[in-house]
Amino acid sequence: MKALYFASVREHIGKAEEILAPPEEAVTVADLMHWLAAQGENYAAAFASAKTIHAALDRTHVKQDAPLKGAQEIAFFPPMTGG
Amino acid sequence: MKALYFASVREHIGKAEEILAPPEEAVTVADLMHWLAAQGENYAAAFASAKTIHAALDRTHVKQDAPLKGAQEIAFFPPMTGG
Amino acid sequence: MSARIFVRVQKEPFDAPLEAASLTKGRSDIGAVVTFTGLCRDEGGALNALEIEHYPVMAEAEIARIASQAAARWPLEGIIAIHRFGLIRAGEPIVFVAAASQHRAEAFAAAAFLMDYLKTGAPFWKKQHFKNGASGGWVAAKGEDEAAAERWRAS
Amino acid sequence: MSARIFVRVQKEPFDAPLEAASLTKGRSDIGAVVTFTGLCRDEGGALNALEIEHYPVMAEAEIARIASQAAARWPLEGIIAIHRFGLIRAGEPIVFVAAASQHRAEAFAAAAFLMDYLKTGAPFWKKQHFKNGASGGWVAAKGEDEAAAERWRAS
Repeated sequence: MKALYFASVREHIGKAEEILAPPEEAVTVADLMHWLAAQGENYAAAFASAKTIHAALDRTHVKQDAPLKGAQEIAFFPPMTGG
Repeated sequence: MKALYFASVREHIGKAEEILAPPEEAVTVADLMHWLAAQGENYAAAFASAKTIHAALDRTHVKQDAPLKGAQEIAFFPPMTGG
Repeated sequence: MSARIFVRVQKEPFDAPLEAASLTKGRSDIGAVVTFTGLCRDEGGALNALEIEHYPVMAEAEIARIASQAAARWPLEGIIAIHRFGLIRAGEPIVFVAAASQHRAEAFAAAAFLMDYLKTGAPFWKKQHFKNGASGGWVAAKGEDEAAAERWRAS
Repeated sequence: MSARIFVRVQKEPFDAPLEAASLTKGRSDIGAVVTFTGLCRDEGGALNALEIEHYPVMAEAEIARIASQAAARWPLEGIIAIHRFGLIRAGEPIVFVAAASQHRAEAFAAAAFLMDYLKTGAPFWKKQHFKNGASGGWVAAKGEDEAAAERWRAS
């Protein structure tokens, strides 16, 4: 599964994208975030305010309780500030 | 006192402007309209639906009970349809 | 109330884009520009043109008064209001308003306010000319326009 | 839902006027066009530029989704939505939306709706660059933008 990170999440983690191999227990978006946060200080910092982090599965906004299912791409980012 | 007529009021009366010499009893805009309506069939037709006719004194919207005072110009017209 | 206000009543067509650009040219303190352009509709192909009669001098004064009210009500950087008169063919622009401000809510509100009041308070009257040569007579004032203007008094 | 929808996400500046003109060109069935242009403010002279990061593909898709929602909600003839990314200097345009319809209320509502949802739902993030060389960090999302988007759900 490909992960994309944007804005402050990208800066905290120190990369824009990577391929993840999460454990089978990571069923939902929240599970994946929890697992990622344990992958190092940079990840912990990125997901410190986990509730404010938005996620998209295959380029569609999802809530954190959404199942990862067979999604090929997941993105994490702070609240959007376009316009 | 100069009178200006616009749109359907102008068409009914058959002229765009004229100088009026209303009687002294014509104190308000409504008085003047009442007097004008008696000046011929064309005027009667112009002011037949008197309540819907708008008036401006010296280029400012006024209600029909407004006093004519020393106004130099009065205009009569139907509801506006600009924009 | 430092908004720059430009009001014009004219027979000639106008270039809405060029007008809007003049509001922001050389400035970097404006965050939002909302424009409204009103055009002559052909009413399903039946209408050839609108003939717009106006009360000169009062038309300019009334539009300027409405623009000043908008500038007093919202923090605006600039306002443009242009209204044409005379014969206007289907597809041509009739009216243009633009409002510039730091944030978008004010520009949206001011532009809508300007149009609502222009519709009911500025001395213009429209007569329809149909393609079959008939005159459709004077356009009747719409109750919904009065209601639209009224909403600004309530709030 | 016959509105023609044009969505673009681009690095280059755009010509808002030209974009708006494309909505009405050759048509005489449109009575109202409302446009919104969002520009980079210099924040009292302190800001040099905004750097806008975006999620490619999703950004276009999300804006198109929002535009389709507007077209389903109001009888519109056309919608344009353009959003830039990359470095945008103070005074330059960032975003442009336009809505064309037969009557003005729908065009005003649709343009405001598009902006409210673009602000909160399209994957763009702004970083500030100040004139003194400092980075002002990421712009924080505003609660008022969430509230603005929320109002369309209630009605």
